[in-house]
Parts: sequence; structure tokens; C-alpha cells
Amino acid sequence: MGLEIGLGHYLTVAAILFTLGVFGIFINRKNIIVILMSVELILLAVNLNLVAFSAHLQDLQGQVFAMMILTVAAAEAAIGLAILVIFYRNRGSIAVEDVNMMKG
Amino acid sequence: MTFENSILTILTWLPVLGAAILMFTPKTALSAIRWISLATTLVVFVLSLALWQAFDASSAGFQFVVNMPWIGDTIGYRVGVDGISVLFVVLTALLMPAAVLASWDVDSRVKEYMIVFLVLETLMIGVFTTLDLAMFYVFFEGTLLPMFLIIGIWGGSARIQASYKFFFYTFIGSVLMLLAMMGMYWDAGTTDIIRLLGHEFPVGMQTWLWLAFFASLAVKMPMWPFHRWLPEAHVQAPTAGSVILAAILLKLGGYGFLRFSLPMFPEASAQFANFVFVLSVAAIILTSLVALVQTDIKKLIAYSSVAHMGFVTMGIFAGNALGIQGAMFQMISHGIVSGALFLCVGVIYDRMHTREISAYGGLVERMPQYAFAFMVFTMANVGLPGTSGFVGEFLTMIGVFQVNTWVAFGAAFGVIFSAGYALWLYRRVIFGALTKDSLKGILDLNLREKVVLYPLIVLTVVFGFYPAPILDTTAAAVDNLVAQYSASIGADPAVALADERAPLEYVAPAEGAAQPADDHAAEPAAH
Amino acid sequence: MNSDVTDFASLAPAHPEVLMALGVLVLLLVGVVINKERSALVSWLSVGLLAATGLLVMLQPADGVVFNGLFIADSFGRFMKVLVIGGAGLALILGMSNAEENGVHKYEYSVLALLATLGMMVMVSANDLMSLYVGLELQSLSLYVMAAIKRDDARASEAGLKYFVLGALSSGLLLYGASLIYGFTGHTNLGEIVVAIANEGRSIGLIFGVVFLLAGIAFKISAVPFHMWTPDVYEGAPTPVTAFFAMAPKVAAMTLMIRLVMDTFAPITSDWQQIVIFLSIASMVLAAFAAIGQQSIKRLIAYSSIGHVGFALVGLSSGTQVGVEGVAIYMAIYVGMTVALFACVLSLRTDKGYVETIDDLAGASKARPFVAAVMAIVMFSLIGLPPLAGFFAKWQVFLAAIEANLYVLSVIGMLASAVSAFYYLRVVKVMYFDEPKAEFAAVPGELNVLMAVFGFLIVTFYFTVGNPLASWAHTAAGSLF
Amino acid sequence: MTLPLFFFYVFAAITVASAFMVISARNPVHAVLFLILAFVNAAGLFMLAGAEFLALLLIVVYVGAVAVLFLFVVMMIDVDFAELKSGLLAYAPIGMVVGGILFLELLLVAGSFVIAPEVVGAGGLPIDVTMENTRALGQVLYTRYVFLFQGAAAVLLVAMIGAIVLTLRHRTGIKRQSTAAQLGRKPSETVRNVKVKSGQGL
Amino acid sequence: MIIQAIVFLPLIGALVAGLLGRSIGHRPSEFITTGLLLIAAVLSWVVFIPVAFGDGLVGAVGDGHAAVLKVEVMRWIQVGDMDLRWILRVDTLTAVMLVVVNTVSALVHVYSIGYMEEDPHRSRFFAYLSLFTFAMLMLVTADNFLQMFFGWEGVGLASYLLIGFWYTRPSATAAAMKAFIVNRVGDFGFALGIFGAFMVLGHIDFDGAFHAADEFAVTGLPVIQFLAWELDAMTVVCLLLFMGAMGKSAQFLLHTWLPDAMEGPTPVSALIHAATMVTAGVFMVARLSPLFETSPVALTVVIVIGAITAFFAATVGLVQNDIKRVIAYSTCSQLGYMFVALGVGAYSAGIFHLFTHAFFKALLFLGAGSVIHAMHHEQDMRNMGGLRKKIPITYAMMMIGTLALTGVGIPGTNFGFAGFFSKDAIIESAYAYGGNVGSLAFWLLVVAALFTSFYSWRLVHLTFHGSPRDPQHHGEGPHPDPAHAALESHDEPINDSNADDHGDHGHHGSAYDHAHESPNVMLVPLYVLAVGAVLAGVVFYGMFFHDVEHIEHFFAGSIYVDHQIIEDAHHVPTWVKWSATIAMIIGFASAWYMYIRRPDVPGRLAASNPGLYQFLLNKWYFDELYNTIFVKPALWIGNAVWKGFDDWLVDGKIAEGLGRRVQNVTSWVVKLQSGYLYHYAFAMLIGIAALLTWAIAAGGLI
Repeated sequence: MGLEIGLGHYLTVAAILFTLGVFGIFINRKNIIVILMSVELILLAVNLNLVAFSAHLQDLQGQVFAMMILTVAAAEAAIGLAILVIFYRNRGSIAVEDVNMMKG
Repeated sequence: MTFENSILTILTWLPVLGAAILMFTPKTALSAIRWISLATTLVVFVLSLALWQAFDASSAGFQFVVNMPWIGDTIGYRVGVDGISVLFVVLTALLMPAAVLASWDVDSRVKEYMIVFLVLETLMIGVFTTLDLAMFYVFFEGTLLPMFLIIGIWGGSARIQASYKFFFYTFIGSVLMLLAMMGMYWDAGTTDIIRLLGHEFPVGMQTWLWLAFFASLAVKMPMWPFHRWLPEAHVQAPTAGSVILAAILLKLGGYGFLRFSLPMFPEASAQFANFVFVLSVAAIILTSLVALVQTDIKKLIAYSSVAHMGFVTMGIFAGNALGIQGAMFQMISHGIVSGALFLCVGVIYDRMHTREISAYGGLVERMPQYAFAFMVFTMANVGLPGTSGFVGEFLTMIGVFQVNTWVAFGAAFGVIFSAGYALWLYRRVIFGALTKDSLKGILDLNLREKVVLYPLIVLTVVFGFYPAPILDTTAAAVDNLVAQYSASIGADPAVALADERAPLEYVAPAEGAAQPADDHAAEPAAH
Repeated sequence: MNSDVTDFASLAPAHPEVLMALGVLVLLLVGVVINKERSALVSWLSVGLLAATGLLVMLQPADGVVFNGLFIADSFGRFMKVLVIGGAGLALILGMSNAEENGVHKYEYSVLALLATLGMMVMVSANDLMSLYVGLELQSLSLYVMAAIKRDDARASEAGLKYFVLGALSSGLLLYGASLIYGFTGHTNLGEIVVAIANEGRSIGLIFGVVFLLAGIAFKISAVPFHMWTPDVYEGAPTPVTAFFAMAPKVAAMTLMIRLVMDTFAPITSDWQQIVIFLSIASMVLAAFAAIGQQSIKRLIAYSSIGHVGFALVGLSSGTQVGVEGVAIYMAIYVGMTVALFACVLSLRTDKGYVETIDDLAGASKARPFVAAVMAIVMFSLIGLPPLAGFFAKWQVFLAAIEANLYVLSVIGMLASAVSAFYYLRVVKVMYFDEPKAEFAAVPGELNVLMAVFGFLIVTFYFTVGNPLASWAHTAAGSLF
Repeated sequence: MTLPLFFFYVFAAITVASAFMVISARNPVHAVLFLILAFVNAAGLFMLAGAEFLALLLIVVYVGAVAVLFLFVVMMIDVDFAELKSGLLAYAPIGMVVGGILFLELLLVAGSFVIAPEVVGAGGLPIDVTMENTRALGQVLYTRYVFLFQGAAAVLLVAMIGAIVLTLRHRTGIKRQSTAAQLGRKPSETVRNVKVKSGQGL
Repeated sequence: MIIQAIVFLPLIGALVAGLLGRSIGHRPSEFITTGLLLIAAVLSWVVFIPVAFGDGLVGAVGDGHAAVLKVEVMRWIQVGDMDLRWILRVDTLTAVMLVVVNTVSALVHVYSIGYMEEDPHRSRFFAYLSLFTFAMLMLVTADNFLQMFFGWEGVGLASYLLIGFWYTRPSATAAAMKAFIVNRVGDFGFALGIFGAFMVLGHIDFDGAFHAADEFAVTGLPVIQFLAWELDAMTVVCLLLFMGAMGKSAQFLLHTWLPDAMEGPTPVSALIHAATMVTAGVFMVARLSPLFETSPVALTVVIVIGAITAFFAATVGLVQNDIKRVIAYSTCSQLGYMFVALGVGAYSAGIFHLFTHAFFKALLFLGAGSVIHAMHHEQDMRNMGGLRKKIPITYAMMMIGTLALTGVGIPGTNFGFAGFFSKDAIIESAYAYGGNVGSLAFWLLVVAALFTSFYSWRLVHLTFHGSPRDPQHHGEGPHPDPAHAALESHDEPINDSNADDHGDHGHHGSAYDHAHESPNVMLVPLYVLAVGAVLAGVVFYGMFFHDVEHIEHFFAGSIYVDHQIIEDAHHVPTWVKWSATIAMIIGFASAWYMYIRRPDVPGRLAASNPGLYQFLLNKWYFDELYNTIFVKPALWIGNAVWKGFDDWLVDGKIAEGLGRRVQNVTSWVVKLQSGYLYHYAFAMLIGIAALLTWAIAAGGLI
């Protein structure tokens, strides 16, 4: 198995993607769209995990799960972008720094 | 629905019924509101007398018991009174009409005011009648709410801070008690106080339970040094609020000690008795001294309340019949006397709108009847024999003397200091020449004030001369409590009950020095 | 690979969901067809649909697992579903008055609320990580939209944006956890996961999965430190939406939490217990302190809700049946108090619009004595002061914690509740002790009714709903054990 | 190194690198494009794991729809990039620490993965090796997982309603072409004959 | 029934006059109270005469210890084993006290009708007087410690009310307070003594306590742990009880209230500060003689305190200028005598002196009242002089009182005034007691007798002899004593109690010219008392001191009778028997020399010894001392605890400090909620990282 693609490989890649996604969220101060994309990276990491597990366990549920995630994530993206658009309409900006009318 | 099984329920919930009626009374119908409130409280009072009348003082157990499941697994509808609680019910019922009458002239938000007071009455009576641990807490803690509003809405100029302090002091203390109650529930498997009284808590647990209860009860009493909220609350509260606060709410602490700490955690109580003694003596001495230098009448009386509560805690933890009976009596008496004192302050406050001692002087000129009433209560506050204030102080001190002479010695200073601050107050307010122009037109007691104060004078004096009604009522229950307590801590109940003398160390008479005394004693002058 | 869905009758445990789903579609059509000005009709129809669903849940109990193990109906779920449906319906009613001003006048609002409720019902009945996720997302996506539904309002859109971004992040966390659990147990079905865990024992991957999963749910119930969105979203969203947020979604997410930890992760109690205790303490303490500094009523409510989640988690921390019972009761009472609270908040309008800050409430007791009285009662109840309902909630959860010997947690919780009294009292103080500043507008009728009913229930809890609620919660909790 | 492993490393490296670019690119358009790149390579990883249908789905749905939607929005919003501040990295160090810890812990999971042999294939839905991936999924999606299917449908419905309710605007004061109106015009309503006097302008 | 009548008639009078006085008017109040008191007085004699001259107390039952008549009034306090009943206990000692109290009280009532004629609050005054009498009767009829304490404090209350009767005057109210509080200091001890007695003896009814004390003779004396020490139980108890007696009887250290108490109307002084209240301490020690006898230490303390008091008060009395204060210090001094008698074991002698003293001291006070009345409420003797001619009857009565007080009589015979018999009995007993303590007591008493004689005659000389010296009469003439300005004059504003400005009396300016003899209602009581002052000694000498058998028969076990000391006292050397008489003569002679013969001597004497003079004039600076070591520190501590502990520490630092900490935490927490998305996400991620770490660390997975 040593030279085969191990589960660990997938999990590591997923972990890197997840971390990058996480990092992208709070290191980013420019643009909310990038944050949304970071979230997509996280979801991608999850899917990668699921697929890897599915393959490793010889079990289809992981793939079904990943499919659901893909579907829902698409819906989520639609709504997220819609909200982003109205925010932009209201504020004329999508800079992260500007999203702080409310605090305390 | 016999008298036996319904009287306590009726007593407890009748005031709320009155409040409900008030809720549907138009708020402009002031006199209707007042009369409904008065009628409610009077009916409750009459019923409480009927309760007392029907109460069998010779039985140590609970009477008029109702015990039904109520909410979930824990809380049951359990009511009943024993010799310790029945008097508090009567006291509460007695003072509520006085409080309502004292509030006759309240003119802002009268409807809410009366509703709040009636709700408070239900909660207070509930504390004393309930036999369910959780419901005890419900009532005990529930009193915070109306009192907070009373101080905060109808209080004086610094009312907000006072009400906050009142709330937080008592609330923080009692949340710990709540946890202890839960622990008790799990250990004993019930919240039924009757069964809890028969349950033996592990000694290690008792310590914690005792401390948790202490946190709440000590603040409520209030014991020194947890008393700081009291002067402020008293000063700011409206007259009736002060009356109820001093007369009833402070007693919740003492009642809690008697109902829970002593019988349920006897080992811990014995272990902490000295601690309580120290705080009690500190209360008696230090707060008396503080009272001595007050310039505000209500504050002075409030501090004196703290000192008097010191006698109560001291008596309770003396753990013998004398001390506990004394503490009981002291609580009842203080309920009447301090309530009356605050009513007295209210009388002149209504007229002059100041509580500064220096604003008064020579009132006896214009207000001889008031001076008389105030004198009686001042003397009762001093603990003069012939007033109810004396019996409690005396019994607690004699009780504690048997246990710890230091404590009795310290407490006896209270005898001196109380005379100091009370008479100093009286002298500055009532005596002297009436020279202040503002006081020249002040009027003596009107009919309403007489109706409130005179019965209290009678009670103060009657109980001073003839304390038996109170002592007899409590005797059986207290003896039972003392017997159990002594048995639990391994003391000889006979000693605590003073049936036999405490074993004294007898030494052989020394040669010489003791000899003449023996000679004298040996020849009694029989005739 | 056949489905067990053979006929409609076999779906009996899921009938309420089916009814709800079909109803939503019908209402959507109705909304599209009818004139815009009559969107109130859709609102009332939605309430009717919710009521019907709720009745169906209560009156036609059918326990069982359907949809090939994806869906479970038990008495615990029923209890919580009633709360969810009730909370949703009441929140809709709360939003009826001045819908235009609040920006919730579109019929889509009702439809989204119903879809969110459907999602919550799925969550409550979820018996599989996948149905859990789908239900959660159905709910969340609807809520994101609802938060921003007043689309011309900058604050609302900011609220929606924040909610969405953080919600998506939390979904990511939750999914990551779900994937790990799947990977380490080989199952997505909760019933099989528990068997797998029991057989294989703990491992880092599994524990991580649990942590991630619980973190994702903690976000939904806004437990600290996953609470950050709450104050901002509560403040920014239209008040009726906030009311909606404060009730049903919390109940649903809490149900999930309970089901997961009590059932699925029962073999590793000591592991999740630590996490729940941490969440609980952090929530209680932080909320107590943070709320003191608030000026905005809605932010105050937000922190209050965070704190209450902390208290509910105290019960859960015990990991016992009494604890679950306590949480169930807590959530029920919490919903009741929240309804009354929002009814009050929505009743207090000055000529300048809704009351925003606490100081605006000054003297409300004189101008609107009834509203102020109910509000005060609610505040005292939220403190947990007897003899109001809120006390019983606290009593139950702390009782459980004490039973489980969680003394430190209990003491911290109690002290936090003492600190929290500070800000609740401030509201009472401002209403009752301060002098009035503004005139208040008339109170809509349905709000008066809500205030009266729930105020009455809070005050007379021990005589009215106390015992039925306790025994029902007892039954409900029993079904998990 | 086997071929699959080689491809794995290729796809993985590109995926990670483009993911990094997604979060670090200054221009959001570039970020979206990198996202697409990451997705495509992830699809390759899926493929390597035998999830063919999912790999295609990723490309079709994600690249084809979601990423394009992103791109669309980025373009529509037309952010003035000059105004966007460059990333303030004040929180970077502590962010690194937290991110690092998280990453290490996740690696711990990846590294510690031990699974009992008997679990393999004992899952809730073992893969039937005789059936191709797409068919297998198709067989369960509408039967066993009909509930999820319907649920996902509801989610999409929400997305639809949400997107519409949030962004659809009926703007007033905008001229629109109305074919019916154009066709329905009658000369009598639109044409007027005017007598023009000679020598005069209109 | 007769006993109840004696005790409760005054109470009825007090209630009627006090509660109904306003409605029924002054005159009826006066008559009712006075009439009831007179009945009670007569009944007292009815009880007493069989005791003194017949077969003993009528209806008494011998219970092996004493012949006692007990009348149960009601059940009182029953707690545990403490079963207290309200019982009127009458034995010989009580009978004597009943006579003393009721007789003097009745006479004072009668006298007050005249004296208080112009006062607008007369009915209140009479109510107080009757209340006081009732309290004193309760005290003397006590059957247990608590009952005694009851009367004890009742007396304190009544004296408080009476001293503060003229409440508009700050000095009066201050004096009233002082009296009450100083008495309370004594009560502090008394109360502790009762507690101790209960603990040691197991009973606080007298019979039980005495029996228990008797048993110590068999079982040995117990020891108790009191405070930090192991002490002889009975000594502790007796000393504590004696502390109460010191307070009530104004003994050294607790005497400061007595002179100030002269702020009350003069009849009050006569009643409560001469004949009755202050004798309560003496009565108590006598009543508890079986207990005191078990503790020699306590008795020694009693002797020493008594002797010091006798001496100390006499020295202060030498230089006082207020006519009532002189008599007050005299009282204080005489009480010292009584305690010496008790201490040496001659209880009967002490009671004897109490008995005789009641008559002549009341006579002196009422006489002084008559003088003050005549002088229109002038009390400063330096403003008097030569009144002999103006008020001859008063003069005569005062002379009798003075003769009785100074103890004029011929030793070895039955000729002498009342004070002669009783005082000499004490001095002889003191000598007979022997030892250092006995000698000290003896010499201090003899010197005190000398001083007594001196100040008594000084009083007579300054008041009645010589020439008038009131300012208007004599201009700003030289005063016989310096430091006049330092002393305030204590006028009694009988008819203008509403206003404090009593300087504008219409007739103040020429007090001497307007001086007039008092009306008969005031003089008749003087006559009665004069009879007592003359005869009380000679008639009752036998019962109280002369013959041991007689004494035992008379007292019938109500007090402890020490045969030895009485026998010894009768056999002291002759010089001892004459010592008091000689001291008296020297005192008289020097007074005559200094105030009649050479009126300039006192001034020069005072001027040459200013330190001593000021020391005496300021009563050994006790008030200042107490003010410095007790009052001021108490107030300081009160203030310190209030401001420092309560307000600053508990409230400011802890309670509100906690509030401020909460605010600090709040503002910090609120800052965390920055409004920025990335902070929120950051918090979540830190949270998840922390939870992960915690989960695996605490779960033991790494």
C-alpha cells in the first residue's frame, strides 16, 4: 500500500484546504467575496474527506453525502451572493472593514 | 375542604385574590383600592388568628398539613405549620393591615402599590406555611421582587441604588442556597421538609449545605458584615416598605436558620456556632455603636435592627431551649417593635418630609400622643422589661451564657449601647424645646395613625408582661428541635433543655479561704 | 436499494413534515397568485398551517423511524417540534402588526419562515448526519434570507451578510466534523454510529469529529464562542425576524445537540461533557457581562438569549434524563418568555418608530402600564426569580447539574445569573423608576392578547402549565433513554 | 511512484496552490479563477478516489454554475480595486498560530487514522463493485435517499425564493420594450395628418 | 389581697393619671394617685406592724429557710426548665422596704401637690411618680431574679422620665439619659449575674437559688469558665450582681448619674434619689445575702467600694454650691455606708441605715425643695442666706434632718436621732470586721462622718444663717466660694416649661424679699418625715442591730444574719463608739467656724489650694474621664466602623467595587464584539482550536 494513494494523503490535502479556507476568512480584510470563496474551499475540503472515506471504507454514503453538500453549497452560494448584492446596493462597498455598523 | 386542610391555603392565597380584584379595579377609584386592600389584609389577619386559635400548642409536629404532588417529580403542594412558623404567619397578617393603613396617603400608582403589597403578603405567608423545599425557595426569593419594586418605585431620592443593593445582596446569597437545596433533594430524594427533617445528611455534606444556607440567610437577617444593604434599603423604602422589611423580611433569615440549618445540619451548626457567635457579637456591639452616630432616623433604627438580629442568631446557635425560644420571641417582638418604629418615623416623615434627626426636636410639645407611642417603642427597642423587647434579649443571653460566656458578655454590651442610641434619638427628636419654625404647626397623630399604632403599643406591653402566649406556642416545637439537635451533636439533651444542671467542675473547698464561706452557708437562718 | 416508502400511511411519523411541505408549496402559489396588498392573508394561512401541523404532531402521535433510517419520530422530538412550531407561529403573529414598517410584509417572508420551520422539523427528527445537514441548511438558508429581508435597510443587509458568512463557516465546521465521524465509524446513521462507537471506542478522529460537529451546532444555538453573530444579527434584522430567530431555531438546534450527545455520543459522555460544560460556562458568563454594557434592547435580548442557552446547557451537561428533561422545560419556558418579551418590544412604539434603546423605555410604566408590567414580569422571569416561570426552568437544569455533581458549574452558573440580573433589572428600572420622555403609540390587538396570555402563564406557571409541562417533558426525555 | 499517485500529487499540489491563491489574490476576479482551478483539480482527486459522478458534478455544478456566479457578481459589483485596502496583517501572527494549531491537529487525525479491517465494507451502504458509480448513486438517490432528495429540493427552493426576494426589483421610470403594445398600435392613434403651409416651417 | 393592693394601687394610679390625665384634669389625677398611694402606704404599715411588733408576718409560711408570704400573680416565662412565675414575695425585708417606699412615696405625692402646683404637666408628673413607686414595689416584692430585674429597670425607666420631666431643658434630658445609661452599665453586670446565677445555681427564683447555694456548703464551691478564666463561680456571680447594685445605688465609678439627676423636680429627688431607687442596690445585696455569703471576695469588694464611695462622695459634697447636689452627694456617701455594712456581714445594720436614711434624707430633700420653692426656684446656696427668719418651719425641719444625718446622739445611751443609731452601728461593725479591709473601711467612714457633718452644717449655715446674699439683694457682693461663674445655676422652671428662658421670672430679682413659707400640703409631709427622722432609730434599733436574737426573729430568715459580727460590733472599744460622734462634732465646729464665725476662710482656703478645690468641685473629674475613655471612643469607633468599615470597605470597596469590576469586565467584553466579521470568525476558530486541544488533552488522547 505504501506507494498507493493512502487515505492519509487525502486527509492531509483536505486539512490543508480546510486550513487555507479558515485562514482566508480572517486574514482577509479586503473583500467579502473572497470570504465566500474561502467557505467554498472549506466545503471542498469536506467533500474531499467524504470521498476519501467513501473510497477507503468502500461505502457509498460518503458520496451521497458529498452530493448533498454540493447541492446545498450551490444554493448557499446563490443566497450568499444575493445578500452580498443587496449589501452592496445599500452600502456601495463590499470591503470587509465596512461591514461594521453594528458592534458592541 | 375542611378548616384543617384549607386554612393555610386560603391564608396564603387570599391576598393574591385581593390583588387580582384590584387589577380589575379602575385605577382612579382610589378609595375603593385602599379599602379592598385593607379588607383583604384584615380578613387574612382574622383568619390567621383563627389559625392560631386552632393551633394545638402541645404538639411539636406540623399541623394543618396538606401534602399533594404538584409539579414534576420534585415540587409538591405541601403546607403545614408548627410552633415555629405559626407565629410568623400571625405576625405577617398582623402587620399587613398596618402597612396598608400606613400607606393610605400614598398617591402615586396606588393600584400597583397595593397589588405589590398584597402579592408580597402571599409570598411572606407562603414562606412560613410551605413545607416544600423548592416552594420555600420560591416564596423566600419571591419576596425580592415586590420589595425591589416597592423600594425602587415608591422610595426616596436614592432609591435606585438602594433597591439594587437590596436585590443583589439577597439574590447572590440565595442562589447558593438554591444549589444547596438541590443537593439536599438528591441526597434525601424529596423536597418534603417533613421528611427532610428526619433525614440525616452526611456530615461532610452538611458543612457545605450549611455554608450555602448561611450565605443566603445571613444576608437576609442581616448578619454583620452582610448588613450594609439594610440601612440603605430602609432609608429609601417608603414607610410601609420599611415596616414590612424590618418586621417580616428580616425574619425570613432567622426562620430559615431554625427550619433548616439547625435541625437539618446539626453537626455543621455546632461546628459553625462559634463563627456565628462572633458575627452576632460583632453585630450587637459594632452596629450599635454605628447606630449611635447616625444622623438619619431610619438609618439609626435600621442599624439597631441589625444589632437586634444579632441576638436572634446568637440565641438560635446557642442551641438550647432558652436561646431558641428567646430568638423566636425576639423575632416576633422585633417584628412588632421595629415595624412600629418605622411607622412612627413615617408619621413625622409624612408631615415634614425629612428623616434628618436634626430637623426635629421638641415634638412632645405638639405631639404628646406621638411622643408617648414613640417612647413605648423606643423603650421596647432598648429592651426594657415590661416591653416585648426585653424577653427575647434576656432569654437569648441567658441561653447563650450557658454555652459561651464570652458571647453573653459581649452581647450584654448591647444592653448598654441600645439604651445609648435609642435614648439619644428620642432626646433629639422628641425632647427639647420646640424652636424650629417648621415644626410649629405639626399635628399630633390622626385617627388612622392611632388605629395603627395603639394596638401595637398594647401588644408590645402585653407581650412584655405576659410572654406566655408566644412562648407556649413555640415551646413544644422548640423543645423537639432542641432535643433532636442535641442528640445529633452528641450533647445531652437534658442539659440543653436545662432539666438538669450543666456539669460544673466541682473543686474541693480549699482550706482557709473557702472555709468561712462554708461556715456561713452551713447555718441557714431558719426560723 | 429499495425505499421503505411504500405508501402514504407508512409515512405516518413524518406526516406533519409532509403536510408542512405541501402546505408551503400551496402557500407559495397562493402568494404568487394573489394581490400583493393581501400578503397578510398568506401570513394568517401560514399561522393556520403551523397550527394544523402542530395539532397533527400533538394529536396523532406516531413513533418510529422512516425514510430508511433518515428520520425518527419520538416523543422527545414531538415535544420539541411543538415548541418549534409554536415558536414559529407566534413569531409570525408577532410580525403581523406594522409588517410594512418592519419590512416583513412580503408573502415570501411567511413562506420562508415556513420553509425554515420545515427545516427545523427535519432537524428535530434527524436520525442521520445527512438529514441533519439538509434540515439544518434548509433552516439556515431561510434564516439568512429572512435576516436580510428588509433589503433596503443597510443594517438588515449587514445582519444578513454577517449571519450568512459566519453561518457558512459554521456549516463548514459541522460538515468537517460529520465527515470525520463518518470516516471513523463508517456510518452516517445516528443509530449505527452509536453502535460503532460503542464497539470501537474513542479515537482522536472521532473526538475531533464530535468537537467540530458540536461547534457547528453551538453556532446555531449561539453558544459562546460561536455566538458572535447573535448580537449583530438580532440588532440588524427586523424585530419580528429577531423574534423568530430567538425562538424556533434555538429549540431545533438544541434538540439536535441533545439528540447527538445523549444518544449518539452516549458512549463517550465524558468527552462531550467537557465541551458542553465549556460552552455552558462561557455562554453564561460572557452573556452576563456583555449584556450589561448594552444600550440597544435587541442586543440586550441577544445576549440574554446567549446566556439562556448557557443555562440550558447546564442541564445538558449532566448527561442524565433529568438534565434532558430540564433542558426541554427550559426551552419551553424560554420560548414562552421570549414571545412575551417580543410582544412587549413590538408594542412599544413612539411617534419616531420602534423603541430602540433601553433608555427609550423610560417611564413606559406610566404611559403603557400593561405593557410595562408584562415586560417587567418577563424580565424578572428571565432572571429566574421565583415565583415566575423562569425560576422553574433554572430549578430543573441546575437540579440535574447537582445530581451529576457538577458543583463548580452550578456555582458559576448561579453567580452568572446573579450578574445577569443586573441588566434585566435595568430594564425594569428604566421603565418604572425613571420619568417618561416620549409618547407611546397604541398597542395592536394581537400583541395585547399575546402579552396577556404569556404574562399570565409566566405568573401562574405553577398553577397552570407547570405540572403538565413537567410531566410531558418527563415523557419526552424518557424516550431518549 | 505509480501513475495514480503521481496524478494525485499533481492534482493535490495544484489544488492547494490555487486555493492559496484564492485567499491571497488581490484581484477578486483572479481569486475566482483560481477557485475554478482548485475545483477542477479537486475533481481530478475525486476521480482518483473513484467518485466519478461527483467529479463531474463538481465541474458541472461548481465550475459551471457556482464559480461563474461568483465571477458574475464580482464583475457586476465592479469593485473599485484601488479603494480596497491591502490586507492588514496585524492579526496574521496570531492567525498563523491558531491556523497552525488547527492544521497540526487535523494532521494528527490524518496521521492517526487507523481503521479496523472489518469495518471496511461494513458501512451502511457498501459499494457494489459490479456497478458503476453513477448508476449506484442513481439507484439510491430516489429510493433510499428520497428524503434527502426532497430536502435538497426544498433547499434549492429556498435559494430560489431567497435570491428573488432579495434582488428582484421592479424599477419604476425605466423604459421597456413591449412587443404587444408595439404590434397593437393603430395608425389612427399614432398618425396625424397635418396641413403644412408652404414657406413656413413646422 | 392586701399585698396585691399595695403593689398594684400605684400602677392603677399611674395608668389613670398617665392615660386619662388629659381628660380628667390635673387635680383629679393628683388626688387619685395620691389617694391610692396613701392607701398603699397605710396597708404597708398594716403589713409591717405585726412583723415589727407582733408575731411576724401575717400569712407567712416558713419553708425552712425563711418565713415568706407568696402571692402568685400569674404564670410568666416558661422555657425549658426555667419556670418563672410572677409571685409577690413578702418577708420581713420586703415589709421594711414596702414601708419605706410607700411611706416616702405617699408623702412625696402629697408634697408634690403643693410643689408642682404651677406646672402645666402635673398629671403626667404624678403618673410618673406612681409608676416609679410601682416599679420599686415590683423590685422589692420580687420572688426571682428576673422579677427583680423587671422592677430594677422599671425604676430606671421611671427615673429617666422623672429626671427628664422638664424636657425642654437640654440639661434635664441629658441627665435623664445619663441616669438611664449609667444604670444600664450596672444592669449589664446585673444581667450577666442573673445568667451566671442561673447557670451556677440552676434556678433564678430566690428560694431555689438559696437552696442551691446552701448545698455548696456540702458539695463545695463550683468553678466556672468565665471568659478566659477559671473562676470561683459564686464570686463571679456575686460580683456581677454587685455591679448592678453599684449602678443603681450610685456607688463609686457608677455614681456619676446621681448628682446630674438633680435636674428633676425636687420631689423626684426626694423620692427616687434619696429614699427608694438608690436603695435598690442595697436591698438587692441584702436580699441575696445567702449568695454573697458564699463569696468572701465579693464581700470584700462590696466593703471597699462602699467605703470609697462614702469617702469620695463626702469630699465632693464639701464644696458643692447647689443645695440639692450637696444632699445628693450626701446620699451617695450614705449609700456607701450601707454597703460597708452589707459587706462586713451586718446586713441588718445596712438595712437599718437604709430605713432611717429614707426618713431623714427625704426630709432633707423635701426641706430643700421647700427652700427652693420659697426662693422661687433658686438652688444656689451662695444666693441664699438668712432664710431662717423667712421660713422658720422649713428651717426647723431641715435642722432635724441635718441632726439625723450627721448622727447626733450620745453613744451608749438610747438618746439620738435616727442616723446616729444606724450609722454608728455600721462604723462599729466595720471596726469589728477587722483586718486591713475593716480598718480601711472604718477610717474612711469616720472621716466621711466628719465631712458629712461639715457639709451638712455648711448647707444649713449658708442657707438659713448669716445674711441674705442673693444678687439683687446684695448687688454683686462677694461670694463665699470662688469659681461662681463656672457653675450654672439650676433653676427649676416649674411654670414655664414650654420656654427655656427662665431668666425673666417676675420675682426673680428679689428672691429673698419674696421668700415665703410653703403651704401646708408641703409642710405636713415634712412633719411626718421629721417624726421618722427623730424616732426611727431609737424605736427600731433593737430589731435591726441591738440584739441578735431579736434580729433573727425580726428578719425571720429573709436576710442572712451573722451573729459574730454583731456581737463583735457591740463590744468594740469605747473610742470606736465615740469616734463617729467626735468626727461629727469636729465637722460641726469647723463648719461653724468657716461659715458663721469667719466667712472669709473658705474663699482663702480654696484660693490657696486651687488644685484640690477644683478637683473636688469637679467631682474628681469623673465626668471628664468617662467622657474621654468611654463616650468619645465609643463615638469614634461608631464613626470609624460606619464610615470606614461599612461605607468605605464593605460598600465602596467590596459591593460597589465589585460592581465596578463588573463594569470593567463588561467594557472589555463589549470591545471584543468589534463588529468586524473577521474578528467573529477568528473567535470561532480560536474557540474550535481551543476546544479541540482541550478535548484531546483532557480526554487523554495525546
